[in-house]
Amino acid sequence: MPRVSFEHIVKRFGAITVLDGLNLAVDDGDFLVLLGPSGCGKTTLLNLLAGLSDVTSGRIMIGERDVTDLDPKDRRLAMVFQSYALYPTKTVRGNLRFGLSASKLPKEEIDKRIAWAADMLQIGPLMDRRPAQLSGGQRQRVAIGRALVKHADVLLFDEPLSNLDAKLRTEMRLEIKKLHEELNPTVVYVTHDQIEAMTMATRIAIMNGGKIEQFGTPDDVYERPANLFVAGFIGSPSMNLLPATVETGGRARLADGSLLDMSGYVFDTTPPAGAELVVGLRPEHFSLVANVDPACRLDLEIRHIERTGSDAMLSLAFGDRRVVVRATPTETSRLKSGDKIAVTFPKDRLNLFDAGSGRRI
Amino acid sequence: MGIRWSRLTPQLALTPAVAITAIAFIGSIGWTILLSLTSSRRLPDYTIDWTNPFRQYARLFADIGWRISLSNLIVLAIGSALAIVFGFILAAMIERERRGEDFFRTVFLYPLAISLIVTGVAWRWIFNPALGLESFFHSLGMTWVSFNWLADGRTAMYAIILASVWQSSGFYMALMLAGLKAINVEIWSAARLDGVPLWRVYLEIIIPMMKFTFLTCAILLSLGVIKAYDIIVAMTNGGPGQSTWLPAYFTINAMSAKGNLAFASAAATLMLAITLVIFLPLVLLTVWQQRMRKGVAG
Amino acid sequence: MTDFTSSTSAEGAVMFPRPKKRIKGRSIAVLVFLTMAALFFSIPLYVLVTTSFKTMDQIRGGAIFSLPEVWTFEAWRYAWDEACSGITCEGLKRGFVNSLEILFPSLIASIAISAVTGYALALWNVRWAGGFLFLLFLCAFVPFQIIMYPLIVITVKLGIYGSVWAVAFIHTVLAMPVLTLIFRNYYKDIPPEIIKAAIMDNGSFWRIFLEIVLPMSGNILIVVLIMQITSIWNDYLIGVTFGGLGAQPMTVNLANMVTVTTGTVSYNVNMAAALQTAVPPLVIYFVLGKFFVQGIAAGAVKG
Amino acid sequence: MKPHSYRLGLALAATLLSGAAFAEDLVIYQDWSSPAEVKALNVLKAAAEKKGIKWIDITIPHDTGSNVTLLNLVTGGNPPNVFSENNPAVYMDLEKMGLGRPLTGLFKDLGAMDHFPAVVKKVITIDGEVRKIPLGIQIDGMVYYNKEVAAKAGVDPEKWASLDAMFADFDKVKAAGFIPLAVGAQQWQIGYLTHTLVATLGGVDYFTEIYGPKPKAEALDAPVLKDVFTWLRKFQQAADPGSVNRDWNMTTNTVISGQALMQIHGDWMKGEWRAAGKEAGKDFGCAQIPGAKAVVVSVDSWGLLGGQPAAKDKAELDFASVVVDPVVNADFAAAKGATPVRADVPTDKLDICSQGVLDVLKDPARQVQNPHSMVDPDWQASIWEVAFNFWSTPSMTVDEAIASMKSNYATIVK
Repeated sequence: MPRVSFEHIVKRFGAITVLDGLNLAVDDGDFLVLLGPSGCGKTTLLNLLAGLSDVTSGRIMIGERDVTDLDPKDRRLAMVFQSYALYPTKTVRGNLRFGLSASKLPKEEIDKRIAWAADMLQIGPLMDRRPAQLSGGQRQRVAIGRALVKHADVLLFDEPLSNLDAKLRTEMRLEIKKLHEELNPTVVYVTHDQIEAMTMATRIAIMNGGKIEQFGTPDDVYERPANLFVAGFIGSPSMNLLPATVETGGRARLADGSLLDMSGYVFDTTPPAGAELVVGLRPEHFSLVANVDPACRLDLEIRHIERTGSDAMLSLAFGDRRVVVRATPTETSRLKSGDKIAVTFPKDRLNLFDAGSGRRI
Repeated sequence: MGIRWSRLTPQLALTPAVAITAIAFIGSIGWTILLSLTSSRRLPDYTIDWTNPFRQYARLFADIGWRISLSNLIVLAIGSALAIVFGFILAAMIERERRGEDFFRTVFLYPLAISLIVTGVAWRWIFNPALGLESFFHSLGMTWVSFNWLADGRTAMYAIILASVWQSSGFYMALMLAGLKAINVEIWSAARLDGVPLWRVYLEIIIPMMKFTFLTCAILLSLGVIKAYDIIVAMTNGGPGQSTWLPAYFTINAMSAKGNLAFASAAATLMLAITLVIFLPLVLLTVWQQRMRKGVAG
Repeated sequence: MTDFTSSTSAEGAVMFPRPKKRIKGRSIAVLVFLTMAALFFSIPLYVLVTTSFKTMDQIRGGAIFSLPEVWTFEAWRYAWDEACSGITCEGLKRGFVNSLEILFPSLIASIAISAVTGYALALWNVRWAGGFLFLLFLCAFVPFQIIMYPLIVITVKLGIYGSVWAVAFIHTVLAMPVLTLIFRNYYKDIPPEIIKAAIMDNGSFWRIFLEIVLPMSGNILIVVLIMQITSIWNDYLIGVTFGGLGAQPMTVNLANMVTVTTGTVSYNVNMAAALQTAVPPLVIYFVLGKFFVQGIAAGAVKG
Repeated sequence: MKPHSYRLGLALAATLLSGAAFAEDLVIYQDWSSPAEVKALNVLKAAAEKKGIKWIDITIPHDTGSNVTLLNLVTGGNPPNVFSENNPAVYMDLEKMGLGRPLTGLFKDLGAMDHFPAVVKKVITIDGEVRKIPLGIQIDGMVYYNKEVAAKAGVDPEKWASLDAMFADFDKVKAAGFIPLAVGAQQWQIGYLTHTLVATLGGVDYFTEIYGPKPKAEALDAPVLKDVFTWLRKFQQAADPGSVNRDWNMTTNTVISGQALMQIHGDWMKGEWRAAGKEAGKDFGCAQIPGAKAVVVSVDSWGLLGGQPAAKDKAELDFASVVVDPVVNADFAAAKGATPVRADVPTDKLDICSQGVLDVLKDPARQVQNPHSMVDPDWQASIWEVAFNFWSTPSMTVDEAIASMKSNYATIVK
């Protein structure tokens, strides 16, 4: 039974169509991340769900309820905003209480919920402070607390971590994940940060230009990108995408003339000989040591090496393109720019896309 | 050691401002206070009768016109405060409704560009019982309507308030609009999701958030009220009776009609005292607020 | 398993169509209220305009809101050219010229002094800046009446009393504290690094002001310009007190014309005269008003 | 006619000889602006121009909050040469500054002094010197009524022997559909009505006790003051609804146009009547306030600035002599609605109302001066304030009004 579904959503702002016939549904308890570059329509979609703006056509369902025409307050959802949007003139307690005060709950129940949220988010000592007196992380917790106390069916997050520094962001990520596991609400979470998406989501919808490019679990999205956009978008450093031409015998020839063995790849539709492909090779799947029966072996010149401590990124010349390979620092300690090395790629890690449509084949 | 011009030039550049402050403001205030202790009539006479230096003030406190002026000042202040309320309501509506924002803003703001003398002419004409609004309503058969406010000491002040509200609401609207637009849109979204009735959002969230804007408006308003003179001249010239006298009018009247410089100076000195009594707290509050803000931001 | 289809809907077939966006009841209420308020604000202008084009015969008929039966410019011409203020019957045009002669020196002097002072206080290290600012702040609140008489004597001693220069001088004096505060508030948001860099590049106090700071002041200059033009043009009290014999601004002319009536009041002439006095600031406002609001919104005017 | 044209020729010749370049500018500061007043000013202007005087006009209409300027203009080194000013204290101030210009000699030489009525001499003389140029004589409280209205209502204002009789007729006027009494309720008009009532009910001596240079405290306890306020209240109740804030000449117009029967105000109303093309005695009638014990005589007077260079001083004196020239003065007075300041003007220039004024002037025991030319302006302003407050506040009692006069007396006069 889908808990949140968007059906044929069209959203126009004047002449500009932001969303054009979008369909999407997630189950109860899912943690859906809407991921995409800025301007892809993900925040618009979230606002439509929240009821902060109205759809041009289409239908939004939460459970069995058609909420398309409902007021935001009647949709039984709660939201955490990018800027937190805490009420600056109210204390933390006041912020938590304000949203409930309109709900006609008995006072004891309100107090109980506030205490519960304060406890859960460890903001008890801050209850009488005003938002201006809180640090960024504390404000973030209060903002989440304000959403939690409402016991909403669906929790919405709009890039909630983008205003935090890297360390806090990691911490909060874990905490939100933990909260989701404990309380198991349905979550719709908008971000442009793929790490957040990969770490927290149970489902990711990757959006681009108002369309959903792929919808699936983090692993699906990472391992089996549905098209070139997703392949290029997910993963850092991003997947190497190299043009190739299909030859007979389950092989293809790459631009530098080396052969690619596609026997380890499960095709949806096998391409005919002569078809143009794009081969996707993730940097971390390469190996510098000789691999038994690899899909391909490339002999390339090192342009430069970037060591990040835990990893080393080798940037290799591939014609006028680059191929990025991830290796360990030990493997690369003796290498320097200008050296020629051989890298191999395993058969079962290939990603193949139709060069024309960009779709996975 | 040579002269450090880099140090000196800014100080030199400040000379005109310092001179103006020292002579035209501080010196002149002292001068007027000194005059208020004398018995100068049309021309200044700087001898002070030390047996009773405050006689002008004593006279002022006994003067009916001065008492009327003071109570009118309060009435005008309270009445004109409607301009802030009205300005806020208009700004809030424009801000919510966006449609026609440019049009409404322009219409509400244009009276600001018009001099109070013209404002007075226009409103006196509208309040004219024989040819103005009253006769319009009477011609519609609503003969019970009375707009002859300027003719009655009890209502003349309200006519002046109406005209000054008309004149200044737009300005407060512009300030409020700026304040409202500075509010994070996500606050509004949060409040919408919280399902709190709009009036409560304004009352509990938005207005408290804009207290600095309100404070600014209050300061500007009280300044305008204390200085109100032109509109009185243009609308009632103080009448009927002394019913629309204000301290500024009183002071100038004491100088011109009564030919009593010392008395006028005493009235002006008390105007300054009133200003200080009203403003020092407001100013300190503002400074304190700013400190608070900076402290938080820093 | 969740169901997901990412596809555009079949061409033209919109699923779950929604009715054309209707205006909500609250929206209507708000618009109605705003429109009524707009009417309230427009009435005086409407009445001024229509009355100024009516004949006195129609005005005596009493329908204040009716349009002129015959549109006549006679009242406008008369108010501009012939209306009497005492024995001189030159209309408002003399006051108009005076107002212009007052306006320009007042504008230049008040803005120049205040901008330089604000700049010096905001961006240069002046030890007593804090105290002086507080003093200016207090001065901004001083009622004019308490310094009026001494200022009369000062302008007399300067030998300018009764000329446009006296009026301009007083406008400059009275505007200086507020304008200085406004400029200072605006300039203090200029990063001090810019000034430091400019000093390193051998910029002097004046060159930095003219070449760096002034070009950055567009916003605030427009706000101040509008404020000053309207307040100088609309001033009555300073003009009547310091204008003496020949330098009385248009507002004073107008007040004389309308408060001292001639036989039967020529309301059309009064209204035309009032409008003529109001036209210059209104034009300025309609042309530049948008920048004024923007400037306020941009925080140009704080505190 | 002969002397007149002779003089005119002389003036013309002088102008031609001296050339326009030698025309002396005189800055003239005055406060008249109604059509009749302007017409009267133009009489003077034309006559002055014939003497080679260029009239530079500065009109500061009264009651616009700008009275402050005369002494400022003087101290500002930018003073007018001729100024309208009735208050003797201002002349004393000018004298102290060395800017007084006595005219005793001039008027003696012109032979004008002998023809000035006593009241005029009294007004223009300050500290034993003539310091003012008299322009016209007016009586502050006259009844001007519309004869047509009076006929229609069946009343005859000239038959009223007392204020009571006058008020008794008001019902008749109302019944005929007219407003009996037109009033312009502005502070100065009510102030004028008040001192008119003081003269009417109190007579010369009492008037001087209130409005003299040294007001007497006991005068405020006199029962007649109560009568004054009681009558003031009756006038207020009889006033029409449009009276508030109405200018005097607009008020006159309501009588001229036949809406109201009459107005009690200064003689200068006549200027408005004449400007409307009406004739005294035919279209309108003039009468003294019924039962007046004394009448208040206003002598409009202007001053000259002393300490001027010889040429300027001569022009000033020329101007003064123009003003008191019998013919010019008669023309001026006719236009303004005043009565000439000289008793020797040609009688054909006088209308019936002016003749009445001259009759009154023959009896010095029944005349008092306009307070402006006697009293401390501070005290006068305070009386105006009380009177106008009383007028505008129907709930204010006579005793309250007198009490506030007493308290003003205590602070102002001491």
